[in-house]
Amino acid sequence: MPMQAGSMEEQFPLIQRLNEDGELVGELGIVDEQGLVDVYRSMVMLRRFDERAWNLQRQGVIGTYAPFKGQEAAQLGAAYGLGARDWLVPTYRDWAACWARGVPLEHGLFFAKGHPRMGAVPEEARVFPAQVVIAAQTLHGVGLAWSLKLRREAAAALVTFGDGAASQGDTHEAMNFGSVFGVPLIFFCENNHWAISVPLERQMRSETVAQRALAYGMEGFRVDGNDYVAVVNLVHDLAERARRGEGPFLVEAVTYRLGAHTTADDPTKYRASDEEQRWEQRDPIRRLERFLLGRGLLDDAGIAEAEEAALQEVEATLERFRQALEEDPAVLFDHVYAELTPQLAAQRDRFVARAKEVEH
Amino acid sequence: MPMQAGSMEEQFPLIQRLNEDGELVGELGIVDEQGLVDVYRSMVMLRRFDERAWNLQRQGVIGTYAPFKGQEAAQLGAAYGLGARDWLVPTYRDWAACWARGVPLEHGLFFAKGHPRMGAVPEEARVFPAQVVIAAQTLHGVGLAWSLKLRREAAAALVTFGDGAASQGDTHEAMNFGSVFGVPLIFFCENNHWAISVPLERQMRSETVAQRALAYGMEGFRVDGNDYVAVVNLVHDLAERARRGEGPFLVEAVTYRLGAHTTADDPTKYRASDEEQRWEQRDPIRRLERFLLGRGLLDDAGIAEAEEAALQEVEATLERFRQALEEDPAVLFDHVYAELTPQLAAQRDRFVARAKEVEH
Amino acid sequence: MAKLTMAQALNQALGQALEADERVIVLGEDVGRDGGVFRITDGLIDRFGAERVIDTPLAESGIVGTSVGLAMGGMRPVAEIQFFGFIYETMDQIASQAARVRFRSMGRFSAPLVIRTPYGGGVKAPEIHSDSLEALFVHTPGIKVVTPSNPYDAKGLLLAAIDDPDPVLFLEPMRLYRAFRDEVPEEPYRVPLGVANVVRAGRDITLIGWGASMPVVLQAADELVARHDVVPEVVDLRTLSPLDESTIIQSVQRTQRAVVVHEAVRSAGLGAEVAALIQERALLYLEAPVGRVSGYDTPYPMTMFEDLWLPDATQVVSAALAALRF
Amino acid sequence: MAKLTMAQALNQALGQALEADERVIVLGEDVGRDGGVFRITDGLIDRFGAERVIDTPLAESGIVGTSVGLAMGGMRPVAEIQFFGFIYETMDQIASQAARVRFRSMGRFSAPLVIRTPYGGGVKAPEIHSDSLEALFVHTPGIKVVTPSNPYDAKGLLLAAIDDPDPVLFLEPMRLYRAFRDEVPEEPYRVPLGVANVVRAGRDITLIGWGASMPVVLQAADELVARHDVVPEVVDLRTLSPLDESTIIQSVQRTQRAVVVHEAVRSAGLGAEVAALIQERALLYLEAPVGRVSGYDTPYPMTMFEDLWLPDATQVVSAALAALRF
Ligand SMILES: Cc1ncc(C[n+]2csc(CCOP(=O)(O)OP(=O)(O)O)c2C)c(N)n1
Ligand SMILES: Cc1ncc(C[n+]2csc(CCOP(=O)(O)OP(=O)(O)O)c2C)c(N)n1
Ligand SMILES: [Mg+2]
Ligand SMILES: [Mg+2]
Repeated sequence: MPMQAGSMEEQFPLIQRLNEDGELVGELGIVDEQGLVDVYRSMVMLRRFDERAWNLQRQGVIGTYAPFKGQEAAQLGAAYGLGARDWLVPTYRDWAACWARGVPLEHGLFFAKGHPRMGAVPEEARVFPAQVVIAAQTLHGVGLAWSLKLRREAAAALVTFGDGAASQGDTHEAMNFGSVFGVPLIFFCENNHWAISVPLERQMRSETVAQRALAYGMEGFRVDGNDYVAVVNLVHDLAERARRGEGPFLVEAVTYRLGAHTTADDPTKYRASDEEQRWEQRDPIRRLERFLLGRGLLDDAGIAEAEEAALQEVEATLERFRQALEEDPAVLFDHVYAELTPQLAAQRDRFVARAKEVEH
Repeated sequence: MPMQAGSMEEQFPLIQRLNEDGELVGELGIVDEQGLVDVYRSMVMLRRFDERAWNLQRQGVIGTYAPFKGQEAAQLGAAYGLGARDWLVPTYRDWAACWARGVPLEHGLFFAKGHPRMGAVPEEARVFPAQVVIAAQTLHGVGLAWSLKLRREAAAALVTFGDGAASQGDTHEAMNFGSVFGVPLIFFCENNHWAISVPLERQMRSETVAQRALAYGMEGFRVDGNDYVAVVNLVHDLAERARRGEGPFLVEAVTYRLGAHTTADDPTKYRASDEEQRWEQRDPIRRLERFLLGRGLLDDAGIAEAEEAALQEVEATLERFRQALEEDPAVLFDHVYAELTPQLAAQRDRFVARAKEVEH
Repeated sequence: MAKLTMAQALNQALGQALEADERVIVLGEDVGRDGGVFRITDGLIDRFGAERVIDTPLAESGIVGTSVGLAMGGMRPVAEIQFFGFIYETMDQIASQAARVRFRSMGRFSAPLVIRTPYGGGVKAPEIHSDSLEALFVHTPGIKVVTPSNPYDAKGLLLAAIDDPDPVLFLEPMRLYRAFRDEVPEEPYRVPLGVANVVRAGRDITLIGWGASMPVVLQAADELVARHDVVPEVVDLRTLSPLDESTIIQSVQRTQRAVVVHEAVRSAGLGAEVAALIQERALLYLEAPVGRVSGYDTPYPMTMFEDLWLPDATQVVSAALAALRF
Repeated sequence: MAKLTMAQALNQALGQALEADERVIVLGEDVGRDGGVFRITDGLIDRFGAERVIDTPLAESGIVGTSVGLAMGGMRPVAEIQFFGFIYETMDQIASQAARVRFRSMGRFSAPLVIRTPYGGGVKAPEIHSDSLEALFVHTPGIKVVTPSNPYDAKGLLLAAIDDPDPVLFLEPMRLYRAFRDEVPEEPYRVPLGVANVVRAGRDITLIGWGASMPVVLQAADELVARHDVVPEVVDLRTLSPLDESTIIQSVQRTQRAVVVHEAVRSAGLGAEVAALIQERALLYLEAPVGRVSGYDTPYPMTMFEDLWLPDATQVVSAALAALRF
């Protein structure tokens, strides 16, 4: 008898440690209570940044911006679950995860601004530049993890992608290559239930993303993506196992895109507000806040202080962003190849001359 | 707990009705004994054709040819399991299946010859032209089946592809689209264990192809591809269910490429002869022969007669092939677009003039 | 007659095609409830239902590959690729499949599908969203390539493309979707494929453009007339494959000079083909080299600097004057 | 010095690259035990093991996409695409990924990978196995395109490509793999990228070709000398992107005539770029239009008729004579 659809949610139960009411329903594992306060403060800062970026687009300071609101726990859990020498291969909505791995937040603004520095990840950050072609990075993640294995580095990688990205051929090829070559990689799907206007259930007939793992003889996991404690512990375990050669793994972090797809999008056209409200209840920040309040690790003063610190940090980010705006446009020619070709050298000269003309 | 690898062969047990010794281990189902004699005779003819095509390449009469030796039961089972109004979307090794659906066998030679008529499937045959880009046709199968559904035709389609093709992104996208739109299609994988020199276990880490169905909330089946009775009954049932709107389905027909990948290939470089010998024992023709002999439906005279008829049919095919060789080369320009563009009209004239020159 | 933007004209054309022919369906990412990220399919799902206006999973090869099967199965799919830069994901299904079905089957099958996609720069879109890749498809026999530069042509060319028995790649300059309005007749009409448009008759030089570049070319033409006393002939190619060679050649034989303008990268762009053609068929008429005003040989730039990177009217004017003073 | 076929020269180059640099790995379909369908990787798996000479699953985007990640991770992957016609499957990973990594990251990352692939016609291969698609990649900034026409160049260019800090598409004319032998030094050497080869100095006309077309061009050159008293200069481009423009222009400035020869489809082929360049930079020297001898604007034909379809020396001679008599 063939396997019947319908049992997958049981086969891949949702892993949870902190429930919607902020009650601990599992162990804290690798996190300690004080660490959770820091994570809470980071989340608050990231949320404020995200809102601010939205407004900057509205003011015309930056171009299209894709908010990560609602996905902070998934992204920070993924980032902090990794070890110091592990790598992150992000998608375009992962500024929280990138930040946690050492990429300054202004890169999110560079990206939206179309600033040449958008992908100029700091040397010390083990993070790939974000790119927008849906799912292409899943293969880069496999290749990177494979290079770690070939070079006998005791490190793993984690590649993020969306629920929509799971439909792309590249994702399939990545999972197949990854499992055939046994690379130290975590496929981390941020299932936020929407690919622009297309809901999960019209993206795939399967109940879960996690069950895709079965196609590749890979282990798959479904985790509450709004539960930082569950995500960070799961990623931590899997990264360790990946480093031991047991990878790859597929993780489906079940979360929700609380905002619009991007600043160019209007979700009221295609989704019901009661769905949004239901997910507002599951907001990852609120959940952590409740837990911390309940444990006496946070109080009103602490919340206010977190907000205050967040605003300062966001201001500092904006300041760094503004200072980076003085950029020489000729840089467009300098990184096409390692060396300027004769054609590009000549074109660069023409471009510079013209840029000067336009200035005047 | 995530699903552990290792249980898939149990979850997708090999469906068999006629075992390796030609003993009936299930019901005959939709086939009757006399029909099986006809199928046996067809298989013999197809085997002789396949051998003959190989020799024609060796003699320089045709170019690269991909033999289907060993896959006759899978292909005829797939073809005869379909109803009269159903469609076949084949890959490049499916001349047996195509023939059973009304495409004259010389098309296999046209294909190997690079004859413009290779894909000129007869009007009445509901068969797509073979194409060589691995897995591209899986999407055409989905589209075709979708068109049947949209036009409310009570018909289904079956698309064939290899075990290697299962690794392509297109196959994933096809299975996902197919299941999301509920199209009346059978994904029919001829798992012949090799993709040129790459064995199944290096193509994928999963134990079976059938389990890929789990990724799409689709029903999957593993059938003995060298057992005509099992294949034809399974396809018959699934085609009926597909026409009722229960599709799509994934069928893995477990078979073996008894010959080389193509006439350009030398399998002794990469595979062990004892593996080949093991599979020779499972030859689909031999198996059917044993069954028929055991039932008294065939005797030595019947075998000799089948061989005789086969040779005649193959000769007739060759004769039709030879007669088709007089083809006007200018036809290359006539089916680029429905109408000749001005450029192509001018180029056609130049081409014709040159072809005349070369002739002299 | 109503004054419509190109976006509205395209939307109207799609609605009329869906209405006129049951075989027509529209499919792609977000084309349904959302009406497409540029709202070109807005409202169609309400009028024609989710069976004919279809949100697909996120997979371009899937979209075009199933469209090939749909077309071979007798439908007339109009597929949307959300941005031209993502066409790479489905190059095989376009170039080796859709474009070869007729050839491969000696006419037994064909794949009459339309692939619509927004392209071109100037709207500050993210990476890979603004590329002009038309040359790749002009180099691909078996598919036609069409691009309108105004609302009137947009509607007429799209309806002609949907009628066409062969696959058509239909490139929509996204910068022009809402840039201006034209008088657009309400009733369906066709602008024939394969025919360039002499937008302005002239005598001194031929300016050749298409799609997103046309406003730049026209602005340059205005300047040439107003400030330099040069009267250019302006040709909008409209169909890029097959090229309307005779219109190009006849014009240049009269004007004896030409400048071709495109946003795409310079090397091996369509401008090269136009220049090669002209020197091939009208060398003795040429008083100056055919000029090319184009993008540079870099990836489409990060948008902070796209305005500097894109061809503008000043460059076209300079190129024209250079040709005149050669 | 040993006389090697191009296949042997390439095999030697790969072996030497694997030997010299631990970061080099070879991957693709059937490149391991089978040694590749053209045996270019023959024996490498025995010498370097299955960890460095890797049979991949059947998925071109997978091959190139993982190679991008491998290269970004510090390796030097040499990927094989079994036939150039299948490159479409991985266009995104080439054009939008490999070719943009450096640009996207402002030099923080790069993707120094080599994609080797057999191409060109004349060996009676099935559909989609013989296409010449170089123009698509010359139109793609960020990747270099290289094609040898003889065993000596094949080895030297391949080693240079593997050294190169940028992605290189390395096109191997399959008709020439075993067509003839050259003296090929045993020790590793490099033929620099970006430099065309003036194969024969001449005076009357410049014949420009590359890769698979070179034997045709050379045969035509012989005929021109022997039968028509015409002494052509012959240029083998070798690197198609970036083009060695100055070699082309300097030659044509002397000879004042040119014919460019390629197997690819004519419209928007690389021949157009070469012709456009020449008229742009050397119009006043030109005594005749730059001629193009190329494939026709049809899909690569079914092989029964490929010999009629492919450019041959007779056509090149005619084009040269037409230019001389213009
Ligand atoms: C290949 C490709 N196709 C289409 C797009 C346009 N696009 C950008 S985001 C998006 C939806 C992605 O959904 P998902 O993968 O779920 O990620 P999310 O945006 O929800 O984080 C689409 C269709 C793209 N960037 N790349
Ligand atoms: C896209 C693509 N890549 C590579 C090839 C070359 N090729 C032809 S057949 C083949 C192996 C196919 O294996 P499988 O799918 O198992 O089918 P089989 O040949 O065993 O019937 C390969 C790699 C191709 N035709 N198309
Ligand atoms: Mg999503
Ligand atoms: Mg196989």
